[in-house]
Amino acid sequence: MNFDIIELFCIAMFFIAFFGLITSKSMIKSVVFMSLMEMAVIMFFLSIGFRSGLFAPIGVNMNPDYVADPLPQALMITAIIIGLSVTAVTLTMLMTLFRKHNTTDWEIVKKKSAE
Amino acid sequence: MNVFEIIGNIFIIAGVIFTLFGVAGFFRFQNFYIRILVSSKVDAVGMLTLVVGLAFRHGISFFSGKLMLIIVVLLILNPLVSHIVARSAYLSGHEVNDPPEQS
Amino acid sequence: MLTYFVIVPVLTAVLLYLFSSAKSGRVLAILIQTGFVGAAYYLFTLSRQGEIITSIGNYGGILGIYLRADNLAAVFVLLTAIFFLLASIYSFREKDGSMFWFLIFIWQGALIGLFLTRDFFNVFVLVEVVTMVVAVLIMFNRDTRSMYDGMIYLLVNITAMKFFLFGLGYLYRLTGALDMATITQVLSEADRADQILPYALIMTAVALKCALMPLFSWLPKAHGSPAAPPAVSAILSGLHIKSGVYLFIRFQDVFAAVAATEFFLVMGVVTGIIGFIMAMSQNDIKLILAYSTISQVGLIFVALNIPDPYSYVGGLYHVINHALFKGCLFLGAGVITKVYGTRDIYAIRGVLRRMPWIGAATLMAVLGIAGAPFFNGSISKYFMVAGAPELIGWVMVFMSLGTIIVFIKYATILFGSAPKPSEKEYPILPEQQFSIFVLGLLCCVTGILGVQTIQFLFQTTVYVDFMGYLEKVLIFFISLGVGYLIYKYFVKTSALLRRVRAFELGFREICASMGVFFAMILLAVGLA
Amino acid sequence: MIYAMLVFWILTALLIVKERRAIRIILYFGAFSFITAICFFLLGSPDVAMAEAAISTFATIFFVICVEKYTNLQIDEAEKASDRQEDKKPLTYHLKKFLPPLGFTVFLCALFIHFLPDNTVNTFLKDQYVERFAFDVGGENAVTAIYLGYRVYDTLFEALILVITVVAVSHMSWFDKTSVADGRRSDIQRSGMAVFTIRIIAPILLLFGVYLIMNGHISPGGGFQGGVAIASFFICRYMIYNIYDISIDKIIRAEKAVFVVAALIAVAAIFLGVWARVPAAYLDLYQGTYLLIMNALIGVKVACTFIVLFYRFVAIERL
Amino acid sequence: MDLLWIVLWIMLACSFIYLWLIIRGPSIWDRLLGKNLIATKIIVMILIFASINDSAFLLDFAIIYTLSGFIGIIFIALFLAERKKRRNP
Repeated sequence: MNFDIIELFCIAMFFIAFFGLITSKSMIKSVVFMSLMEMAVIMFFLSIGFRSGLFAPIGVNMNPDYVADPLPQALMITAIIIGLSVTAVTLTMLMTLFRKHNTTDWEIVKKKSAE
Repeated sequence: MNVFEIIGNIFIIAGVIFTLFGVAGFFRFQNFYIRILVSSKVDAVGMLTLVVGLAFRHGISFFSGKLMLIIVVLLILNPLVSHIVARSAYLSGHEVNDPPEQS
Repeated sequence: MLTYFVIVPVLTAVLLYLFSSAKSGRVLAILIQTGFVGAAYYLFTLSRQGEIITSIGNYGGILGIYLRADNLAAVFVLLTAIFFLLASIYSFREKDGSMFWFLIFIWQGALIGLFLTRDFFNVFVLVEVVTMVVAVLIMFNRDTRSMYDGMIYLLVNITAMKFFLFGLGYLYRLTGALDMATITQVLSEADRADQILPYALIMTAVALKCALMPLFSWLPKAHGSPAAPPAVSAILSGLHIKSGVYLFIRFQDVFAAVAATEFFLVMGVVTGIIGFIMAMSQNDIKLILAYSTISQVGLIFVALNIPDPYSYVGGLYHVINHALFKGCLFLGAGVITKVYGTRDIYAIRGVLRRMPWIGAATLMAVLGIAGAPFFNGSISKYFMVAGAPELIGWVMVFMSLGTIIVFIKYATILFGSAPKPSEKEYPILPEQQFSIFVLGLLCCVTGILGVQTIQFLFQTTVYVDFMGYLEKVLIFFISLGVGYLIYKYFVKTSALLRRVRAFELGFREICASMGVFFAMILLAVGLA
Repeated sequence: MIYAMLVFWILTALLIVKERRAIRIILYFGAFSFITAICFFLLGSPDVAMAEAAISTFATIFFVICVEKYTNLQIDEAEKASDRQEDKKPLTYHLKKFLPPLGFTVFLCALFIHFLPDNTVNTFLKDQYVERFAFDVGGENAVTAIYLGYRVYDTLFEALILVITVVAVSHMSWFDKTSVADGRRSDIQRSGMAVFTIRIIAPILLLFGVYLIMNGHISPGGGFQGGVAIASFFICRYMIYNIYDISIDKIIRAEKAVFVVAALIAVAAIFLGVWARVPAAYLDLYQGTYLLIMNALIGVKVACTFIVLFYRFVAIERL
Repeated sequence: MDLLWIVLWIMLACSFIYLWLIIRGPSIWDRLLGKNLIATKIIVMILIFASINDSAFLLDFAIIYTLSGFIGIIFIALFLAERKKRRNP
C-alpha cells in the first residue's frame, strides 16, 4: 500500500473526534470535537504530496519538486476561517440556550426544547 | 568554524542546561508557587540564552535582527505570563501553603 | 457573465443592509428580485443553445474557477429566481427588515452559485455559507425551540461538510484538480478501487443534505421549526433541499465508475416509506409538511436512480413540482397558523370558508402533491412510473398511496365549519394571498401543460400514453379510496403512530447515523 | 520530527476525549491548537500555521469566556459530585458505556483504512501553479497568489462568511445591544505590571500585523493573518484599559463597506480579466498594486470582524 | 548542524515532559503554567528549525506565535482570576 504515516495520524484524529462526537454529552465538548475533526482534515490536506525536505512555496523561480503544494494551503486558510466563524456562532447559540435551559447537556436541552 | 559559531554553540549548550534545570525544578517541587518560580524563571533564562546563541551563530544579518526582536518580545512576555498566572492563582484563593485545591 | 448572477445578489444584500431604511429597502428588494427573474429567464434561453462557460480571470487551463450553466443549472437558477421572488413578496412586511433581506439575498446568491459552479472546493465554501445563513434564518425569531433546531441544523451540516472535505482531499490527491469536468475526465481512466473512499465520504455529506434515510432527523427540526418565518420554511423545503439533489446528480456524473445507483434506489424507497409513516403520525401541520418532504425526496431519489430517460425526466420534473406545491403549502400553513393561533391539525377546520383564496391554493397544491389528474404531480409521477421496472413501479404507487393518506389528513383542515373569528383577528395580507395563489395556480398550469413544460424546460420530447395515463387516474382514485379508509380506521386511532410521533434523534445519534451511512455506502460500493 | 509532533497531537486529543471538566477541556484545546500550528509549520506551510496560531488565540478566548461565564457558574458543584459518583462505579460500567461507540468507531476506522486508495500523488495542478503564479498574479508567495488571484472567488465568499458571522453573533444572542460603548469598566482587577508590559507589547503587535499585511505577497502572511494580528492588538487594548468604548455599530458598518469595496475591486481586476489586457510594461506595477490593496482590504475586514466578535464576547462576560 | 538537531530533540523531550504537567495538574494554574512552558519550548523549536533552514521569513511565524500565544494565555489567566468572586459572589 502506498500511503504515508501522516495520513494515518489524520485518520486516527478524525475518528477520535468522531468518537467524541458520538459519546460526548456536553455541547461544549461537541463544539471542541468538531474543531478537532476539522484540524484532522486540514492536516490531511497539507500532507498531500508532502515528504520531508520540502520548503514553503515562497520565492522566485521555484522548482515544483522542492516546494510544498501551495493550493491546499490556500484552501485551508479558507477552511480555518470558516471553522472559527462556525465556532463563534455556535458558542453564541450555546450561551443563549444555556440562559434558557440552564444546562449544556444535549439530552436535557432536547427534552426541554420539545416542551 | 569561526569564532561566532563557537560562542554561539557555547551559549546554546548553556541554554539547554538551563532548560533542563527547569525540568528538574518542576520535578523537585510540589507547591505551585515554588514550581512557577523555578520553572519559569530558569526556563526564561535558558530560552533567552539559547536564542542569543542562535543569533551568534548567524553573525550580523537580517536573521539575527529578527531574532533580536523575538528576544525583546520574549524578555517582556515570558516573565509577564508567569506573573499573571501566579497572580491570578493567588487572587482566586489558591492557598500558598495548603495542598492545592482540586479544580 | 455568470459571475454576476452570484455577485449581484450578494452585493445587493450587503448594500441593502448598509444603506436603506426598512421601507425603501423592501421595495427595492422586490424590484431587484423581479429584475432577477428576467435575468434568469434570459440565462435560460441562452442555455438552450448550448452550455455557457465563464472562466473567472481567464487564467487558462484549469487554474482558475469555472462557472457553467448547462440546461439543468439554468432550470435550477430560473426556479430559484421565481421562488425567491414569490417568497419575498410573501414576506414583504417581515419585521427586522434589513436583516431579513440581507440574509435572503445572500441565500439566493449562494444557492445560485452552488448551481452554477464547476469547482469542488467552491461547492464546499458555498455550502458553508448557505448553512450559516439558513441557521440564522431558522432562529430568526429567537424562541427556545427554534434555537435548538438551528443549532442542530448548523452542527450536523458542518460535521457532514467535514466528511465532504476529507473526501475532497482524497479526490485532489488522486486527480490533482478541483474542476469537475477535469475530475470526471481523470476519474474515467483512474483505478476503480481508488475512487471508493472519496465517493463514500462525499456522498455521505450529500445524502445528509438530501436527508436520506438514517440521516433525516435534522430536517423536520429545521424545516418545521415553529417560529421560523414561513417564507424561510418554504424556501428550505421547496428549494434548499433540492440543492442536495442537484449536487447528487452532479456527483453521480463525476463518479460514473463507482456510482452506486442500486444502493441509492433502495435508500430512496426506505426514505420514502419511513418519511410518509412519520408524516402520518404528526399532528403539527408544519411537521407534517416537513416529513412529507422527506418522503418526496425519497421518491425523487428512486426516480433519478432508475436507468431510464423517462424516469429521469420525471424525477427532475418532480423536483420542480415539489418546489411549487411544497412552497405553496408551507406559505399557506404560515398564514393558517397565524390566523388560527394553533398548529394542531385537529383544531383547525374550515380554511376554505374563512380564507377562500388561500384555501383554494392549498387545495390545488394538495391535489398536486397527491397526484390527482390534471395536476402537476400526476404528470411527474406518471413519467417516473412509466420508465420504471414493474416492481419499482408498484413500490412507487405504494409510496404515493402514503402521500395520499398524509394529505387526506392535511386536507381535513380545509373543510368543516370555520370557528368564529376571535377579536384579535390576524389580518390576511393581500401580498401573501397573491404569492400563495400564484404558486397554487402554477401547480395547476404545470399539470395541464405538463408535457409542454417538460419540453420547454428540459428539451426532451416525451409522450403521454393516453391509456397509461387513464390507468394511473384509475390507480389514483383507487388509492384515494383506500387511503381514506386507512385514514379513517388506522391513522386517527392508532397507538403505534403515537409512539412513532415522539421519535426524535439527538445530535449524538445523528452523528452516529452519519457513521452508519458511511459504512453502508462504503460496503455497498466496495463489495459490488 | 513531524512524526513526534503528530504523536503529541494525538495525545492531546485523547486527553480531551478523556476529560469531563469543561475548563480543562478548553485548556487542552489551547495546547492542541499550539501543536497543530507547529505541525502545519513543519509540513511546509507557514501561511496556514500563522493563520492557525493567530486564530487559535481567539478561539480559546471565546471558549474560555463561554465556559467560565456559564457552565462553571451553577453546575460546577453538581459536576464535581457526578464526577465522584462516576469514578466510584466499577470498571464494567464504564466499559459497557464506552465499548459500543468505541467498537463502532474502530470498525469505521478499519473500513476506512481497508479502502484506502493507494494511488500516487497527482501534482498536475501544483506544477502549473508553482510555475505560472509569478507571471499570472505576481508576487513571490504562491499561496497569496492563489487566494487573491486564481481563487479570489472563494476568498470573497470566505469574507462573506465573516460578514454573516458578525451579523449572526449580534443577532442570535439574547443580549440585544449591538453597541456596548458605554465606557464602563470591567470587573477584572488590573495588574500594574501587566498594564505596563502590555503597553510595550501592543504597538509591536500592531506594527507586526501591518507588516504581515504589507508583505503578504512576498513572505508568509497576508490579509487574514495580519488582520487577526491587528485584532489581537485590541485584546491588548482591552487588557490595558478594561473599558468598552468601541462603537461596535460603526465597526460593523465599516466591515460591510470594506467587503463591498473588496468585492468590487476583485470583480474589476480579476473577473473581467483585466490583467490579460494590461500592457506588459505595467503588468508588474498593476499586479503589485492589486495584491497590496486586496491584502490591505481583507486585512481590515478580518480585523474588524474579529474586533466585533471579541468585544461581543467580552461584553457578554460583563453581564 | 548536528548540535542544533540534538537541541531540537531535547526540546521536544522537554515539551513531552511538560505535557505531564498539563495532564496531572493538580490545579488549573499548574495546567496553565504547563501550557506556557510548552509554548516556549515550541517557539525555541521553531527558531532552531528556521536557523537550520537559514530562512528569515520562517521567523515571522515565530513572532506571531509568540505574541498571540502569550496574549491568549495572559487573557485566560486574567479572566480566571475572577473565578472565586464569580463562584460565591
